[in-house]
Amino acid sequence: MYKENIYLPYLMNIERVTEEAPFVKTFRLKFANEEEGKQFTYKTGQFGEWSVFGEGESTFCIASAPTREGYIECTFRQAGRVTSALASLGEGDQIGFRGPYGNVFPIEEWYGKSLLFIAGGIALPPMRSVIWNCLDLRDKFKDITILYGARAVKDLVYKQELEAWKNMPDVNLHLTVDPGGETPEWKGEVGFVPTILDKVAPASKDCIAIVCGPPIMIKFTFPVLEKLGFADNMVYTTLENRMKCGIGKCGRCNTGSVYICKDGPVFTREQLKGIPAEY
Amino acid sequence: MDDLRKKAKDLLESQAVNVIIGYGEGTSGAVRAIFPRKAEETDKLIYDDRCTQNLAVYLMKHEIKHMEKKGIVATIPAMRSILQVASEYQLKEDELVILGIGPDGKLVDIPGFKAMEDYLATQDFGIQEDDKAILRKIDAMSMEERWSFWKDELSPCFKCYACRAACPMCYCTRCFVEVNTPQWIPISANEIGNFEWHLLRAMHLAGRCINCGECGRACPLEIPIHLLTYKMTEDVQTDFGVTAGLKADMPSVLSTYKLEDKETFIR
Amino acid sequence: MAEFEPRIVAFVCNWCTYAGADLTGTSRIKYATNVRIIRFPCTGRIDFMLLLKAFGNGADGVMISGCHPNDCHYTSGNFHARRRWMIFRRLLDFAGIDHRRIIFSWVSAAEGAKWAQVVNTAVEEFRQLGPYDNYHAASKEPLEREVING
Amino acid sequence: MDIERKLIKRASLGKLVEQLRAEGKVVLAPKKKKNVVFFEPINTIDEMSTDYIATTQSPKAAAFPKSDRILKFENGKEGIKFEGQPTSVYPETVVLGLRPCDATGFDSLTAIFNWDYKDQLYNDRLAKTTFIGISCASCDAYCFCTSVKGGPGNTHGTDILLTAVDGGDFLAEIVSEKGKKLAVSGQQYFEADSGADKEKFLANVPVKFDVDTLVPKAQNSFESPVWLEQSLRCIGCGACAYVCPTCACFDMQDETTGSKGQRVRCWDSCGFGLFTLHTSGHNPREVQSARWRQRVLHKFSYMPERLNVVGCIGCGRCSRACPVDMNLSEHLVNLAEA
Repeated sequence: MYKENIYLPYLMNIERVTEEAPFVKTFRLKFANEEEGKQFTYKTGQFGEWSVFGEGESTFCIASAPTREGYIECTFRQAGRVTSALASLGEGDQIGFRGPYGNVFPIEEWYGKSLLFIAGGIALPPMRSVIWNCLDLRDKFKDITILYGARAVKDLVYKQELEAWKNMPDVNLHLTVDPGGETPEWKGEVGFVPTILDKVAPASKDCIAIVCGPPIMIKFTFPVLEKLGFADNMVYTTLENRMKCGIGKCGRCNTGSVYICKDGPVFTREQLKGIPAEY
Repeated sequence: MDDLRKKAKDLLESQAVNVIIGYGEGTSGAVRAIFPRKAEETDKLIYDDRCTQNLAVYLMKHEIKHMEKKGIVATIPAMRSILQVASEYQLKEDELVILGIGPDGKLVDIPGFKAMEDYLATQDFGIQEDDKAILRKIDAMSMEERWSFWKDELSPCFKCYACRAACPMCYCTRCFVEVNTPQWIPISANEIGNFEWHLLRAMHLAGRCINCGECGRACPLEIPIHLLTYKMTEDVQTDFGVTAGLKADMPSVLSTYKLEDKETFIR
Repeated sequence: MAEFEPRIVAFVCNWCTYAGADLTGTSRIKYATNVRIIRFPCTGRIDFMLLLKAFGNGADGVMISGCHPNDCHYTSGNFHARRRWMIFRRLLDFAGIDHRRIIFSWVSAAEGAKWAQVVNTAVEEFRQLGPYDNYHAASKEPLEREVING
Repeated sequence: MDIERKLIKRASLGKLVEQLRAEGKVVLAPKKKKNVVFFEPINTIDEMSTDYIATTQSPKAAAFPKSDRILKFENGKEGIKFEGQPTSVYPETVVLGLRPCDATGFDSLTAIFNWDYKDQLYNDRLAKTTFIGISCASCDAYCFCTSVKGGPGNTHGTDILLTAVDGGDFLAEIVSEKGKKLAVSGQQYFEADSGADKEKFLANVPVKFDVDTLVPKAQNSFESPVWLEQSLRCIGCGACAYVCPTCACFDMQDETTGSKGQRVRCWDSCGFGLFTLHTSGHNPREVQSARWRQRVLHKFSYMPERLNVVGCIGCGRCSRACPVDMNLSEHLVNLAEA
């Protein structure tokens, strides 16, 4: 007999709610049961099933860095049934969390190298976990470059953290918004992420690129990286597909024989080239 | 059958259509839908008594919709489905060539929607006698008996949605059971959820169902769900004098009204 | 034994019956307290699904009320609703769902007294019919059976 | 464990059922309603139908019901309380009359439900279930168990396998510890083996394709045009998946009344258009051909590759249930010969 019901979530208390952008919020969460919190560990890149009791579960990444202990965070956009219910909650409310699931960004393998983060829109949250994790281990890496773009200035998430990264002398931050999305005060770039990447042209020598964004952005970013000399095994991304269980049973997230929930969500471009594109 | 094959062949050869939606031999004596796209494949087309599936359902299917010009082997229920769906602005006349099949199994010349309307006007298409008999039997039951009858019939339903998939009129890309903010109908197949699903599906077909019976035939558990919509077509006929699927420009029964609509129950 | 008090949900339109019910109150007309009123913009907006939901959530009776014909705030919402109810009522009957537990009425903003009378009559009728046990039993703990039988 | 052969008379089988019921066990057996055969609880053997090739509905619900509670919750003033479904309430169950292919189907389910994370709901139900199979004396055109390494008299997966022999009595093969336990508790009903030749009483199920050839072909067929060709007539319902003894795809849903509710796992099908739809509107399997491919390849490519088991037992239920004659074995033959 198996003792544990693998679908039972942890009960989490919402400690803080941050409005990041229109319809985008970040929750800081603490375990309602402290003991569970002490035993809980995760690594950057992993995801979970977040639930509002009565509405169901939704899949997204853990947006905080494992180097920051005592809480976890998630950032979500209000879109469907569960995220709309989540958005209606506030500090002191409780939600469910199952996880961590999936594989991780192999940060240890990157020690001694430069890092290039490329993110678009609401895809910064999975990246933010990696970025803070790496920044907390800053002396292990050479140059750190962050290129982040959104449709419009108002859609940029983590505005305070963007400010913080801008002020870090050892971080190169490039922000961009799509043409037409700029405001009169906007001091960053204007243009699509691949265009700006081409313009910034970071050196590919000993550099790991981590890319996350909407499919269209990824599609046009990969060729630019190739042009800049990034080998396929130096380019990482994190995929998402619809999931219910998160643990390889419900049958939704596979792309060919690869299960995004178990084999992913983190893949190198080299790995992606070997699997069908059902994502 | 030779007429049918010849006409289908001509249509494909002259590129008047890109595909023919028709019947062919299936497995173990069954008949299945086939989709000849080359002239030589039209030899596989058949038509006989076993060909009961309402092929109009495929006109709404994504892959086939995008084949643009289509020929369709249309029995009377399929013709009615086509007119009904056309009246809901889901079909264009010039994308379709009808290979009409009359009640005698012979090819009928149906050059367009108008001709189809005229042809249908000459045809007789009531509810089949055996189904009618069950309807009258249910009518004669007491309310409690009807409740038990349907509870018993609907209880095995596991919501495979074959009834919906087989219906030419169920073409919504997002059905009301899939609308989830809020979740109206339970996803799990439970007793009351099954009632809600089947009753509301029937309501969504009010004044639109053309009594082809595909929903009941498709059900792998032999639940006679077609009786619900059959009953309703009778009611629509009684109350509003309207029969679905006879005109390509008929306004929908439930999105129109008449001042003189007569009811007896509003206080 | 105390008399059975039916639980009633009333779906009413904002412009006529809701205002009418308001008038019942301001006119100090007493009427049965079994009704929970839910206000809609128009009877045309009252989806038939809601009736089943009301029964599924424990109602013994449902009332639906809106503007008299030709009085609809949106011109024709009540005419559309009327057609829908004509069909739906017959369908419910065919499915063995007790249509006597759904009472329709036209009550205008001026008919405070009529609202009281309609409700009182409805309560009396529902009381005669008793609790809607078979529908409630079917909606209760829908999974218990599956859990036991495996 | 060595298989022990016994004989059980038809009348004794009825008494065995009565004893099992008296012990408080749920006995699920094929029951016929019109032309449809379900596994349903029976009290006496008279309720059981013997007139079926394969039941319409597979016996998978014994361990994986169409709707199953995961947890219950309550939103209260002091926050949310929830508790997982206690599995101790699951009844001891005997499934009587399943086919040898059906019993094998639990291998596929077990492989999925125990892939790294062990699914308690499924395992606890299965642990409480004993399978008394009945060999197939006949088959129809849809059967292809012998093409996927099964057979009409295979004992694998059953706890006791009955084969109707001369005179209507049953040869009872006691296959597992569970079977032995049941046979011991009902020992008065089991008699000495009459030595009947079992093979003589089994259906002859023709081999349609070689699964060892098929699997590698399936693994290289992702881009093949056959998927569109085969699936044009598929209307995208879930009938095949819902009658399938090995389909395990599920959905998880919350159902609430007032402040109380439950989280439920219910069957789902990869054939449904919205199965993989993202909230953004993007759908990785936009068209039916991609969904049909998923269904076939999941069973014949992905499961063999990842879980070391073919996800099909050749019962033919999907093809019998299909409203548009999507015949699986025919398509597999196509694929194997392609």
